[in-house]
Amino acid sequence: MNIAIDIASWVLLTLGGVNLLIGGIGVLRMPDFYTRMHAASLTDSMGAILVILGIMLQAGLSLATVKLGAILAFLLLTSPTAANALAVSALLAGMKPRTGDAVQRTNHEADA
Amino acid sequence: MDILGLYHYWVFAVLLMTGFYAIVAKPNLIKKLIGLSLFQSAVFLCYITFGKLAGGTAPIVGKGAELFSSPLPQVLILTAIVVSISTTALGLALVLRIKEAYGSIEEDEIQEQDAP
Amino acid sequence: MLAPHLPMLQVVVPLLMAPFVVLLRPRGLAWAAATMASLMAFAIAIVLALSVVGDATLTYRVGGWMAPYGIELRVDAFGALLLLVITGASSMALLGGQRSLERALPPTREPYYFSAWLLALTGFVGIAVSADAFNIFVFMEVSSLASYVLIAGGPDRRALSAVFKYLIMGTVGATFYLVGIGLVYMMTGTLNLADMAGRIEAVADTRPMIVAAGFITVGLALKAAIFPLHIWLPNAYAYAPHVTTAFLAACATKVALYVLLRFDFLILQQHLSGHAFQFAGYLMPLAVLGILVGSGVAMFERDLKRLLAFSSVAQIGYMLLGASLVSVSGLHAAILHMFNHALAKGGLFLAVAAFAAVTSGWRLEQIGGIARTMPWTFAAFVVCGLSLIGVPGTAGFLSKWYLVTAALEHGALGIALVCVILLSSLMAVAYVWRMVESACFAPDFDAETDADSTPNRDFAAFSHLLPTILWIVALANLYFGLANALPLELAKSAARTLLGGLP
Amino acid sequence: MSTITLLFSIFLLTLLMITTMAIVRTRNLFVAVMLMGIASLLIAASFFLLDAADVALTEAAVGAGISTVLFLGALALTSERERSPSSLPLLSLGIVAIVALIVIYATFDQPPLGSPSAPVQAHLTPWYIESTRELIDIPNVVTAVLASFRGYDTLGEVIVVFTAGVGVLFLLGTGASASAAGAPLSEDNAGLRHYLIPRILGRLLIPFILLLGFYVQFHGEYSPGGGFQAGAIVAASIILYSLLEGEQRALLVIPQGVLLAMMVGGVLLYGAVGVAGLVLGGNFLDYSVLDSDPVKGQQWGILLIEIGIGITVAGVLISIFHAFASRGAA
Repeated sequence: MNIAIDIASWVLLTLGGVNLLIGGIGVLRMPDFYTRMHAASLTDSMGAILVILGIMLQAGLSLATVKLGAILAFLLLTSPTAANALAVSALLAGMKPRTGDAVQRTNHEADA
Repeated sequence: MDILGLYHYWVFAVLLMTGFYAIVAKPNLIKKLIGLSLFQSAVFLCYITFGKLAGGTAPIVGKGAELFSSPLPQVLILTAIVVSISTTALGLALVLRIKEAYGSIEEDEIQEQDAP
Repeated sequence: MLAPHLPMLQVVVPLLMAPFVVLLRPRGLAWAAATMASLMAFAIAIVLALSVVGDATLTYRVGGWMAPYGIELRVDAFGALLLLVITGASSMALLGGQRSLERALPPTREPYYFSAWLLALTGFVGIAVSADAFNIFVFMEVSSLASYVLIAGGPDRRALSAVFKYLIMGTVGATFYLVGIGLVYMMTGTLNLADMAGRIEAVADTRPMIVAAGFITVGLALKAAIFPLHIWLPNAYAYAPHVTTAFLAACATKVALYVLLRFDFLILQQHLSGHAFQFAGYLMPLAVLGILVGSGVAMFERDLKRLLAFSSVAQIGYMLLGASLVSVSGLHAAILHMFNHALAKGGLFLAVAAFAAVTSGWRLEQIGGIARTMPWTFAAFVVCGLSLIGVPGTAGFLSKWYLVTAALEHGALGIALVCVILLSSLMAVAYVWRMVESACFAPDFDAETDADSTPNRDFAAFSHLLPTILWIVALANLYFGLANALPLELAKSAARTLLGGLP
Repeated sequence: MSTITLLFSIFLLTLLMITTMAIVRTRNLFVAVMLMGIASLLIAASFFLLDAADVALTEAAVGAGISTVLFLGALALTSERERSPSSLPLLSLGIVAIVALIVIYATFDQPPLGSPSAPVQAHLTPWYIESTRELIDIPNVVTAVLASFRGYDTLGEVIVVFTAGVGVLFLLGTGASASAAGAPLSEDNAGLRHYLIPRILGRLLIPFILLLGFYVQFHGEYSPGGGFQAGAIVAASIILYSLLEGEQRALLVIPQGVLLAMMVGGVLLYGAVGVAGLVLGGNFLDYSVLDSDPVKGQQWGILLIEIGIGITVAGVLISIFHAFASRGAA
């Protein structure tokens, strides 16, 4: 039983780690603000959720698990909201999503 | 292991001087305050590091642990953090007043305006 | 019943009055409350000074905890002398400065200003009575933050940029000090000064200790405005409200110097080999340069307050010079000079506050003819000026005399130092004369012809309290020049304590 | 500290160094402030690894929270970009490098990380831990040292916070006049009106943040936390409220007068506990005379002064925020 839980938890942790890594690479490599936000959301959602679930399995039935649950709930509420606020303010500030041939240009801006 | 044990202090030295560099070399007043906060954070790191005891835990008695890291440096740093944020707040308030009075927050431009 | 609690009450009285003062809205009430608290603190300081005469030391355990574990307060002769200076300066400046401040501050800000005043007072006395290295840091920050507020109350926008510079340098100084005591704490495991002095021997010549000594000295030198690190001082003093300047000039840098001397002599000096030499070797040239540069700049300065501020840099040089001789007589002179200089400089700045009530500014040509307008105030100004020069019969003479005597114990070097002191005294004669000259003989300053000043003959702003206080200070300058048993005794005992280790 | 933790801590510190370099190098102050938040979190994480849970909590609340808000408030009123300097300050670089080398040189005689024979561990620490068990009987030794053994330092700390509050109000005014309490709420100043989702969610979260604040306040004797952290958290929730609903509404909820009373009241509560010790025959800040049982007395004293700290800190931080925000509105 213990081994099963251990395996499950490590699978979750590893998957979460992979998601975090992909999200990190995405933030660096994506061409413009909105696509980068998309990549960043991966770390928030899949990355963090899987890691916390993995730790919850490790912690077993204890106060720590309850706290982790609270953190999870908090994260699920705040990170989409923060992303929304960020995107709305970007849009209000006049930042347009790049489409088509504009990608080439933004690459230069990203390097600068 | 010994070298690894000193790494924290080296980071302290580097942070301390990075902050100090921002204070002395940057003409922007807000940047100076940012440097000041980094400078003070470095000291916090130094104190907390030498309070750490190998194999110890956070000094909260009654969980069955017997070895505790020293509480005193932590108490000192709690106070120092508060002092640091207070200084920052006062400094920023000053920056706002300076901006209103001079229209600039760059040290050299302010000095030019002050020169008779 | 209260007697054993006096060292604590010294801090608690202004500390608890400060929050009250913020709430006092009607005009003048905040001033009255602050003055009352300050006078109470002054009274406590006098009682404390009388009770430590003759090498006595009062200690107090805050919270009832024993010394290295809890925080200990300790009042010895040195501390008591400093307490007299701090509380006396605060009381005199507040008593004399009511009208001047009322003019400088809008009514809504008044309560905050006086609260900050009491907080600065709390910080200064907190440092003076504390026997715990970290506690000194905390109160140093209280006093610094409050001083920034007091200076920023100045009418000129240059006050703001001066305060910002002070804030940066002051915080860097305090943080250097924090790094220094951190390293000492790391090596000794204690923060209590007496305990530190006892445990430092075992680790005396390790590298962290030497670096710690460096950090502590540089940090406190920044706060004390010792020569190359003095650049924050002239503008901060010049653009602060006059009464603030009178208060801070009398005690702010001296408190930092007090901590520096206590640290260097009680803890580092006797236990680090060669430290006595390092202390003298590094600080004596700085002291000499500070004396000469400060006096030299003052001779050519045209702004009255900046002139006096540069003269302060020189006077701090004197105190440091006395200390860097590392002898009982040298320290005695240095400590006595702290007291006497506070009397002279405080009086001079108060006089500037009085002048400013009727003149349009305080550049030298703007005070032209002031001797005819306000002869009594001017006479008091001259007395304090003479004391600053060190004319026999004034308080300033005595400390310079002791300084010269102490220097002469050092042979050829001593003679060179005496030459420096004499030269700088001549410079002081020159700059004091320039002030007197423009006040007596220059034509009345005509504000209308001056573009950047507004005519201002506002006699209503000039209360009778200020000249009275001014004369009390001036007479004190004379009195302590003739019969100065108390400060002399305290300074002597302080010097003995500093060189003899803790009793 | 196991080797893994040590390596992880070294990794965090390396990241921290890179972040600080970036902070100093960047010309965009907004970026610098954001990076400051990251640096604070990295430091907080390092503190946690070094067993300093209380300090980590404070650093996170102050460094990443309050200080970021203050810096952003100041940036909104000044400018976001730093002008490029005329020349590379080689002299400063030289001095800085030399001092850094001196400090590093000093480390070679220092007791390495975690050494049990280091004076810090050997001299005072055992006494504090023993006495906390015997004389105060609360689990969190940090709280015991902070509030009782070195309660005078903490009083000084509260005074520093109070001084900062007084100073900011002196410099910037209370802000009450600028936003004219009682005037009809204008649409312009109504907070995040374009942002429906954050606004609704923020309202939802505020009670929980307050709850967390009270938990940290009253559980500080048992777990990391205490008055300062609680004050900062409570202040954060009120600041969040005023970001969502606008300055004026926040000032209607907690008016300027109440904030001032909080600033003053907390300090006076702390001072009163100290004076009570003096009146009841002990020394200043001696809590053991507060109750017939000295241990109980200590616990009462710690509880009361922690409340005092919390009230003052919350009052000061909210006042400072309003002072900054009202400058922007004026």
